[in-house]
Amino acid sequence: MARIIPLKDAVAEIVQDGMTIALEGFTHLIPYAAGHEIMRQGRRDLTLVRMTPDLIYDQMIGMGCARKLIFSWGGNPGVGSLRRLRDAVENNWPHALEIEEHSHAAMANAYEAGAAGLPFAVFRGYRGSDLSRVTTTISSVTCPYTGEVLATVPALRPDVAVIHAQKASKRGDVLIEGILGVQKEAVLAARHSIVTVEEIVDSFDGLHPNACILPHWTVSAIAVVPGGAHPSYAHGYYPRDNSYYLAWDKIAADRATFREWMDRHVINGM
Amino acid sequence: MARIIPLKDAVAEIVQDGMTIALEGFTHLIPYAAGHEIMRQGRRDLTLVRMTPDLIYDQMIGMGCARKLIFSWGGNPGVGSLRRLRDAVENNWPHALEIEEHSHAAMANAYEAGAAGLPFAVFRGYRGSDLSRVTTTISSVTCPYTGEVLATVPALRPDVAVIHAQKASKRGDVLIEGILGVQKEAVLAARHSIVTVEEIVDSFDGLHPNACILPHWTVSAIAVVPGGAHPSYAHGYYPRDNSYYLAWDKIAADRATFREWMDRHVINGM
Amino acid sequence: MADYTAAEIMTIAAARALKNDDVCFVGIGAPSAACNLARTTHAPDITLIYESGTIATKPEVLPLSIGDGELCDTALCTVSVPEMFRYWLQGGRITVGFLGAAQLDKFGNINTTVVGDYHTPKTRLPGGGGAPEIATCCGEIFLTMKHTKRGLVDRLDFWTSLGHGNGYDDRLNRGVTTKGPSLLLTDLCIMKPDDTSKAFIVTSLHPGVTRQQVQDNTGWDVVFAENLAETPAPTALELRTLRDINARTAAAHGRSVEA
Amino acid sequence: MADYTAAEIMTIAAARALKNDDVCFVGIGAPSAACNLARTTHAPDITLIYESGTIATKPEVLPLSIGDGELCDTALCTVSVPEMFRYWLQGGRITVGFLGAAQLDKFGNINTTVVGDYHTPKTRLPGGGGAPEIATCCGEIFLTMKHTKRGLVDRLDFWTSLGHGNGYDDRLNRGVTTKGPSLLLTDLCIMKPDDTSKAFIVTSLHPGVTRQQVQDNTGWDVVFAENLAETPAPTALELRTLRDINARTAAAHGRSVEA
Repeated sequence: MARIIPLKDAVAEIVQDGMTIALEGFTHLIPYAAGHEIMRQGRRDLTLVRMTPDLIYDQMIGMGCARKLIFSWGGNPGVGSLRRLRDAVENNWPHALEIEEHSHAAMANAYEAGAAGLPFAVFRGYRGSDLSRVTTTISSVTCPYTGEVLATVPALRPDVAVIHAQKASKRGDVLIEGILGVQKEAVLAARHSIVTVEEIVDSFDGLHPNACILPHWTVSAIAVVPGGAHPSYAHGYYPRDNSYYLAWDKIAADRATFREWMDRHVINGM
Repeated sequence: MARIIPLKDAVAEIVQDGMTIALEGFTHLIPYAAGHEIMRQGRRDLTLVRMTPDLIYDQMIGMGCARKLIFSWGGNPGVGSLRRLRDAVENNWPHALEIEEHSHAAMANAYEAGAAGLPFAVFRGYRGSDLSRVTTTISSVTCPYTGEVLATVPALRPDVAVIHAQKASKRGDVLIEGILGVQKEAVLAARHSIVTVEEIVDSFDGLHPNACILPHWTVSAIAVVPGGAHPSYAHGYYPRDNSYYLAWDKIAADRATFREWMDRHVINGM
Repeated sequence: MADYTAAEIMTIAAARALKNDDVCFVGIGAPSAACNLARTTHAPDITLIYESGTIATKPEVLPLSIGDGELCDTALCTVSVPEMFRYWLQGGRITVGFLGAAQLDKFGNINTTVVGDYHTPKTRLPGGGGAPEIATCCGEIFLTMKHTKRGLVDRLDFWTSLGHGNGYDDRLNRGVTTKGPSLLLTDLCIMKPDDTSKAFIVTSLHPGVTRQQVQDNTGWDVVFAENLAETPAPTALELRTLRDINARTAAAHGRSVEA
Repeated sequence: MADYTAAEIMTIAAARALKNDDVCFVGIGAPSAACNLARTTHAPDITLIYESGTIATKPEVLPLSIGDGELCDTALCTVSVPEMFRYWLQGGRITVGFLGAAQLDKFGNINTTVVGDYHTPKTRLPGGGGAPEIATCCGEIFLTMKHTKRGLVDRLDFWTSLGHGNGYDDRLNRGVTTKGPSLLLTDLCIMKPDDTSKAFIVTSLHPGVTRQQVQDNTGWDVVFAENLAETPAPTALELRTLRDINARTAAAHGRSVEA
């Protein structure tokens, strides 16, 4: 049953060192506030899972929260690469980072299989790609009817899924609108979930019958954090802060500048 | 590209004898008018595919349109069994009917795999059920990671999918709202599709961003047939005609009564 | 019988077994009546899910089919049928699956497919629908059916969906880790599986029902629990609520409703 | 160069290759500019699909990322990312996949993963994202990239996504039946695969560009088509439309846009 509690308590109760956690949101509704709280609480040794590691994972990797990253594209969209991610992979700074690299199709199908309670996902993938040579979890199955060999990846079943959504009802049902990404699948595939929302509303009566809603009994904790997706955007609330993304490239380019900025804006910022 | 043409022409152009056709709609939006037109045009030797064969398939089977039925539950919901279906299976009237029987989960996954361009579907199914003994297309694959043996069924790829929907835009995009069943998957899995709609509207601007819409380039033909789902219902237009369903049991119970009713109300009715 | 029917006490006994935080996969007929009775009496927060994709639905009228309009109108949301079977059923989110049955054996295996041989059946039944996967993916299974010799048989002609299989650890040995049938409610009595053999034993007789009456209407040799109880008669609230639901339903569907 | 930039003619040449009834999977950067230029000039009915699930979107401003808000606001509908990859990409509904590349070889294989060894890379690139499956599931692939020796290399350090593999029938022999790379547009020229070897040959030089200039900026021995053409210069309409798009985009994103 979804309890509506402060973000600080939700993260403290649910996110522990060494866990596999997924902060999802495909450019839209990226749970920055929750990610910052995880960093403030100094979580370590995490396996971070995310299709498109964005600034939030660049920050968490740079702050030494992550032992491993499972991803399919790691960049600063429209700007360049993720400086802290590159520093970790190329120079093992702040420490070595194990990576498990997939394609978007593989991770989308892996979340879907996780939500569907299956142990693996099947898709027509990786044909002619070296990814299947370097990523050891990629395997295959043969179609019993046509003999076609299709790629498989293990289902993604994170310990914790963290997403941001527009609204929650008083009872704790969660509404996600616009670009949905893999947020529903991540929550359903995970053992626990934290959802930060822009606001609480009385109920979802009168909403479109096929809107994307997570019932309260599929969510562990909800925290009301208006602006919780900034600098990414929340459809119907605020636009993407492109200047933050543009400015990040310089901030993250230098280790000292990065560390100093994070201390001022994130660790002691709140 | 979806052409908006009369139902008669759409059926005449697209539905041929011997084809595998799926008329889907899960109690909601069942394409009765299109089914009746197929009967009026005297199509034969069809393989009918439908999760829940309803009165429409009872009528088509009784009129001798079908050679084979692929289904997962065949009954008159809340009333009883399908008399014509039973007569065909138990007494080969009007002629023998081959059946391929599955569970709902199997067919839902088979349509999904068809829409996803895969040759088979994988799901945790048929455990301890005799269906896997009598339905020869049921097989299995082993998870490369856990060793779990999971059921497979061939993907459903009908020659034609026929559905009813609330609206089409002038350009031929199709909106389905309410209980969605497997209608989107059936259309995407099929080579051709006929969509009957309640009305044409200028555009779908202002609709919920995550409403279920089939773009015009995924639909072969659209026909405007208000009431085209009667006696099933169309969310937002008209309720289910329960009395038709209740009356059907007696009509279909006797071969002569059935044939006479069909001639009067369907074959010569229009 | 007192001032209530056998069908009414079956539905009421079934409703009593449901809890406020259950997430229930609801079949048509008696299961639907029981779940909605529970929702409008002691379990207002119970989540009812119908196969058609309607989640947390609150129908005022019992649906004639799992896809009735009111189910969607009153639902929290309605998802596609593939998603319903992949994320909600197979994803292990359903605590109780409520199934009816045409034929049932003492281990809770169900036949809704054929009477006689599959390929040349004496009677062709509607088929399993969602049952084969409901029976194995839900946390546990409640069964409701009219208590007749024709229904409760010693040997099924066809296993549409799995109960406890051949008993003892057969279900587990087939790799199915969910609980399976844990409760059978008929219009004569309540049965539960024996802890060891997993065969149904009668744990409670409805008021006025005798052991002989149960045995006369059962196709297998009935075992009665040592501490055989009597099912508490329906309370005025339970009866009135059930009859309101049935009255609204009969009016809406233009005929009387059997449960 | 006349009164347009190399990047502009690349984008314009790319836009010209798109048809009115194409269903296009659009990558970020030059692909996005080309597709929206086509949509606002000769192909008003073209369907643009971005990986984030936005179908038939009509952005006024070029998105900084595949999930920008305007893509959803102007789309016919927005589906989940799993559905985008399963039904729309893998379902074979995309006629043209538009990819950029960090490194490309003469067979259209792409590397956007690493420079140097995978496990101890000199430069770690963003990764393939949707490319491995876009490259094999779309009807055909158009490529756009800046024409540099660093980009067009003889041997890739890593095959992120498949073009024509090792040439000739290698793609088909790997079971991939879609056409693969059929067009490479750079800021110097247009290339197409040779019918037999499937290696890129230069079919058209942009105005003012010499053969030597192309060879000097290409990491493999360039082959020029016998009937080597000259890319028609941008028309006033093409140039004005592209510059309007870029101006609106620069204003919206608060900086100048490179294509």
